[in-house]
Amino acid sequence: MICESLKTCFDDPGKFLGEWFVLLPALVLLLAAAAAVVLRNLIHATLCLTLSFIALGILFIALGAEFVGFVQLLVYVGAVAMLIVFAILLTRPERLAKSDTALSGLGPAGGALAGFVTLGVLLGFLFTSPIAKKSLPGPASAPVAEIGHALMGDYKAALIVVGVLLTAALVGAAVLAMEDKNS
Amino acid sequence: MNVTLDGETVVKLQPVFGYLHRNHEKIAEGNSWLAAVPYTDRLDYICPLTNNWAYTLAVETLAGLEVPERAEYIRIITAELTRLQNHVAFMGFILADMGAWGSALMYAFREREKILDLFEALTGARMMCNYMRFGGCRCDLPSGWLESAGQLVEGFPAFLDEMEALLTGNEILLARLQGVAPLTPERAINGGLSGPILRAAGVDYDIRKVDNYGLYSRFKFRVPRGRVGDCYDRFMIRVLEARESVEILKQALVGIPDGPVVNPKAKQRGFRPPAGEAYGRIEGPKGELGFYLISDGSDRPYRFRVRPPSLINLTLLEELCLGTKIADVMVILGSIDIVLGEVDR
Amino acid sequence: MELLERAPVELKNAFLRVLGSLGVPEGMLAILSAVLIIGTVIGVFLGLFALMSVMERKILARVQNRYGPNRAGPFGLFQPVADGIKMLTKEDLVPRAADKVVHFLAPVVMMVPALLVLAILPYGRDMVPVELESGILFFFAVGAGTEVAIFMAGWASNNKYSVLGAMRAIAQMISYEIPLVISAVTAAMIAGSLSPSVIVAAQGGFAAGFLPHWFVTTPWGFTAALLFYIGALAESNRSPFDLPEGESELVAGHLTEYSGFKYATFFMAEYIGMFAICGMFVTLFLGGWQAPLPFLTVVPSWIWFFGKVCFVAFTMVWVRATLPRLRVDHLLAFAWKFLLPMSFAAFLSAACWHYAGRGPAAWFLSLVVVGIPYLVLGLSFTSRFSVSRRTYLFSE
Amino acid sequence: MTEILEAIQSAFPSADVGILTNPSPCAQHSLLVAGKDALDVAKFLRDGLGYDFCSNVSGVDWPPKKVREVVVRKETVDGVESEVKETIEREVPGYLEVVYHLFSIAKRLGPVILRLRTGNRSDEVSLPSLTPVWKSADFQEREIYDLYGIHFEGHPDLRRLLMWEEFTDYPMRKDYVAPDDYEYEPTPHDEILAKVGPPKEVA
Amino acid sequence: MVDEALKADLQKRGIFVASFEDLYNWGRKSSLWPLQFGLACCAIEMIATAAARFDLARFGAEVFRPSPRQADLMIIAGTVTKKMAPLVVRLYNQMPEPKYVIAMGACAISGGPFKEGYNVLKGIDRYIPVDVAIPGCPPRPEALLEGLVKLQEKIQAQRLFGPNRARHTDTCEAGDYPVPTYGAHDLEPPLNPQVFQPAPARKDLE
Amino acid sequence: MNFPGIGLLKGFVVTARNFLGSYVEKDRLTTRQYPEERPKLPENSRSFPFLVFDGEDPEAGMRCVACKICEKECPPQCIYIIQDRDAAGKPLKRPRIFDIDISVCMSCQICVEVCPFESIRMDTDYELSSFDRFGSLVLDKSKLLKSNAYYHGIHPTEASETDARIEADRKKKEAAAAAKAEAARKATAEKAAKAAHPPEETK
Repeated sequence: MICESLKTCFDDPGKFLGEWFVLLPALVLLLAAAAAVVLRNLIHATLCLTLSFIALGILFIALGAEFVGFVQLLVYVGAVAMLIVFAILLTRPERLAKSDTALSGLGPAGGALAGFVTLGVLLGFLFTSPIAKKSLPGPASAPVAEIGHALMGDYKAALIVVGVLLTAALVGAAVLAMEDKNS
Repeated sequence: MNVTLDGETVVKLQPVFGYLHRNHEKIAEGNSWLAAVPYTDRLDYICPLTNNWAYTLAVETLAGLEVPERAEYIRIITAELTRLQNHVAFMGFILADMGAWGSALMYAFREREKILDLFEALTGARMMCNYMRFGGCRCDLPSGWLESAGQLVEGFPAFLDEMEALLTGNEILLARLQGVAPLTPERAINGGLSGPILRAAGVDYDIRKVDNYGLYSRFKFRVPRGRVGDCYDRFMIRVLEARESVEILKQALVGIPDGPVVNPKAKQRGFRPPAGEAYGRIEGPKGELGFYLISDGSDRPYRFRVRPPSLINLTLLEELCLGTKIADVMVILGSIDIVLGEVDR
Repeated sequence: MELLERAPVELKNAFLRVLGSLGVPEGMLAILSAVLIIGTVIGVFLGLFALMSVMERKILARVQNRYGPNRAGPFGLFQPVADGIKMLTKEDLVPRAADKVVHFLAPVVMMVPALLVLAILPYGRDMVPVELESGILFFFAVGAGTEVAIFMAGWASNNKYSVLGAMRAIAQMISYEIPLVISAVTAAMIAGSLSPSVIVAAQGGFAAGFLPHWFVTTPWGFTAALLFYIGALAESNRSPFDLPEGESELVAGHLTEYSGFKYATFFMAEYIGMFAICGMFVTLFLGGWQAPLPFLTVVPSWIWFFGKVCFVAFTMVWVRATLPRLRVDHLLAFAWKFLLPMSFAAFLSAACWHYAGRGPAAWFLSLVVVGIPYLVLGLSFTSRFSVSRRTYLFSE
Repeated sequence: MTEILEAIQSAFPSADVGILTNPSPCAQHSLLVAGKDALDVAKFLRDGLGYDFCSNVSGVDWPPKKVREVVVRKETVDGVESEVKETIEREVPGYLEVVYHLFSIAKRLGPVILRLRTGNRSDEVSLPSLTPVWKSADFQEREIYDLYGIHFEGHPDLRRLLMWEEFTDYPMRKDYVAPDDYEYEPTPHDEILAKVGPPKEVA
Repeated sequence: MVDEALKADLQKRGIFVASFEDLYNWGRKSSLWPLQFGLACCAIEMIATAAARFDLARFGAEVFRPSPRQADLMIIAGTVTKKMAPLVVRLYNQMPEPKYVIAMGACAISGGPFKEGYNVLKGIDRYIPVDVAIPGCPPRPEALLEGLVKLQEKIQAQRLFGPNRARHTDTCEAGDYPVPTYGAHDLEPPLNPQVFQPAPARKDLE
Repeated sequence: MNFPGIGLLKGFVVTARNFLGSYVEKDRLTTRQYPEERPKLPENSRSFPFLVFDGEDPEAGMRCVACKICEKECPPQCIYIIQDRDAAGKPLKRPRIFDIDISVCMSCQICVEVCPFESIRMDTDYELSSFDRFGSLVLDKSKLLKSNAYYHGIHPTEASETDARIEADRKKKEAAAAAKAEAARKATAEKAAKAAHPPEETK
């Protein structure tokens, strides 16, 4: 098998790379996600989470969803992960050393149980959902322009609603922050 | 400096001194009166000549010595040149504290070099001049010195204009200096602040005008003072003072009389002032620089005390810094304009 | 000239043809071609970095009336070589309290995005290493990785200055990324594509026979270019936005604990990142590889591109030589209260320009649309910080 | 100076204040105030007389010294009154002194010199702190505490200023002996030669 | 290693041979980044040296690094007090090898004019090895440049192997110098005998 | 109220002017390329002390008489003098050892001022850095002694003044000696005369 893959590697590197380009990020994604759950060190866990975000973005790209992949990277790696980091750092690192949370009494067993329950629920929905019954479409890239037209055309109502919602949230956040300053 | 922070805001600040405590006072008490002069150079090592003057003034007060007129003029010229270079260096340093990549500092040092050239031509050393003596100055001006000093003074306003174009209108600088650490006149007086900081707080007090030491009463100059007392005022007061110093220099370079430069009655080696004590002070570039001397009639000072403006100007540092951002601390410290050699002595 | 224009590509093709005639399989050739392109691009940028590191010091020196490095080699041009030799052979210290793995990984992570973003820049006519439809997006998405690296560096050093520096860096980069992206979007919007080569193509041609159609010549483009420039300064942590490295307050920020080769890597990544963002700036607003005057089109396009990049880099050094550092709260306020609204104004202005027909009327309209917000925001922003002229009392 | 003394005495009839004359030509005489009255006098000087600026605070050490005095005594020997000159050696006890130089900013007056004296030179001498009156005395009093070992009562933050906390000596006192880390001298002075004997190899 | 004679011979014929050692030394000497750290009077002269008139940058040595981790050269400019000495030694320890020390000015070399002070360290060479000592109080900027050139010559002459090889290639020597602590009367210990090796006093006194 | 941004632009203009000016204006490129271009030091410039000798032979022409005034007056005490003695142990008027530790010297010039024999003067050589603090920074007599011609080379005005003063002193001394000799001669002559004519007087 190794011989075979080596052969493909030599004959058609594009195909060979293409396969690994999908498999590798997926593997990294899983491992990093697992590490993010298992690691005791909060910052390490966050870094692993970031890694899994990156891997997910690459996976999207490999699957042809370029736009989604980049947005995933930009938003999750660039903003969400950094916000998590900020939140951790602002809550005083000395307290992080002994992370005595309410759940820690339950031990790893509780965590594992919660994880498996979530996984089960997700899988259940996945298999019962009608989408899963459809056959997978072939890899097709969605051009950016099309996405744009779709957003501005078919889904413009949804876009506006989301926009208004986000604005309201932003204003709310600003108001909250201001009150905090005054008090 | 120990700073306690909440996020980026200062909640407690305790300056720690002594890292440059060189036992100036103790050494001076073990040496002759004359030997203390070169040590005063090293107090505030940016402006040695004013330190010389303060010490010799205190000794002259103690011993009741007269100073010839020409020597007084030379003292005023060198002191004002010192003030110029100190204020110019201050502008550069405060910019460096603000993180500008050195251009202002380099321009300041470019001009400072010219002043140092004058000092070297006069006294033989760039920084540690060791120039003034009891009852006068060590040596007379070399030939051509007045002309080159005149040239420098002529060109100086143009340089100040350039610095102001670079700095005083700059929005970033304004935003970083204005409104930072304002000070009321009452607090400033009670805190013992002196010099440009005191005047920036709006107090009209310049020892050159109050004590009329030297021959300052002969010169026409103005004393600028601020209204708000924040870092920007402290900055601007120095710019304006530098311009006034240029005015004084112009008058002094024209009016300098001929004559001896040292009182022939003053004995330098083995100088023994009568027993007693005296406090002499001048308006140094950084504030009130005073020397408190006690003589027991012997050839060495019994007590030699420096009133260091830099140390006492720091008294209110904590008060000024509370509630500001950590980046402001450096700027506030810069705006007070301290020299560690004088803080710790 | 034509030959020179195509020289890089033709050289590569010729080399590959030779290899192909030697019986190297097709797939392998494709990989080799990619490797060649990557090697060239990285090589060129490393060379630029080396040149820049000495030119920056020389320019700063000249601004400060001195010579700058001039002893190592002719005109001091070998200075970066000396620096490189020294850095490579320097002892690599890792603080005892540091998180060793993360400490090691940070410079690597820093280097990756800096190199990746080079892939989508159009270096000349038909010279884009990777033709991506959403190239601009790729640029910003990958660029976000530097934040992770800076955070890793700051945190792993386990030094209070480093952590503080890293936090500042992240806050700053997140805040400035938004106006940066929005001002970049204006160009994409007018060109109608997120692909860098299309954007460059849209800036081709000359108005009235000599005025290039670069976006920077329009009111909205000028505003957006300025905003992008400021954002780029902040993203590459350059003065006056070098707070993370604020020497007078924070030692060297997140780099405090790095020595030797790791520090060199960081340094290199920062400079290459800076070049990349300069390249983006050139692509978006300065017409990429387009020549500035019609008769100059004979000069190869890639020379124009790199010339413009070097010019932008020079202005960055100039800025560094002039301005003091901002304070952290001013910095954030500036991003959110001035840059962000201004970038929206530029956005709106671009739309006006487009719908008003891109003529003189459109020019005027878009000028008004950016001018008024500028004045209003500028004045309110400056008065907010009580910036005012003062008068001083004098007593005789 | 005498007006100030009179003003003080009229404000605080019980206060122990006197004038110490200065023989130097400058004639900057000073007010010698007892420690117990110092705070009141200082407040009066600031609020009543306008001396709002405390410029300089110095410590002075006066170690005990032997004074030779010529005392003239009248003696009546055998009904004949005669003056007998006698030299007696008297030991003057040492004391530490703190000197405050005060100025008035508004009235442009000064200096008024205020002296406080301790009773002896032991390690636990104390004086009232004038920092509550003049904030500017803060660092200077700390410095005097550091270098002379005078404890200032009522000082808000009395710690060593210039030397490190672990340091135990008071180096500005006249009898302080510096640690014997004398500079290695490539060519010793005669006196050092005499002290250390013939030159030896320094390890 | 190229034979010196051969090298000279080749150079005469227009062929320049640079051994690895020379290149390494050249790199080190042309890129001496000083630590941004000044103590007293001499620090002002150090800034003046970096400023326009004298321009330290010409030697590639203007990159004043605020962090000891990136610095190669420690210019001890000014009086080292006993209170400061432990911090100086710690900073020195934090610098990565190869590292050099210039003692600028009388105070740094020997305590200078302040050597009689109770809080003044009588020369920084009591705790850390000094490569070049520049006398003067303060030395002129030219003197500092001259000291720097001297240091460059010293680096250029260093050998990587053999008996007289450069100090930092000698792994036997401990990298960490003991940091003195504050004692009740003085620093403890008052000097590091491994570093401080004064020449014997003059013999011709008697 | 200014148009926002003008202040920044002014700053950019200043730096740009300096950048461009550095290529054309002399005053905007003030660097002296030190090892090649040496500064022209002003005449008063000083670095470290040296000893002046007259004539050719340093030992013979040495002006120093080992009076040790400079050693005593030197503020940092960096001068070490041991007087020479002849075989019988009688002090000679010249130093056997005259060392100056320039690693301590603060270039204050006080030794020059106090020297009554015009023998110690300030040098202008500043390129004295060394790898070895103990070896080359302690200047002994052989390194310190420099000829009067050298002195004239570095401080022409001061040196000629000194020479004139020495000359005047010498003349005065000679005149005094001559006068003394004359007086002595007269005295002896008188004595002789007295001796010659004792009878007249006794008469």
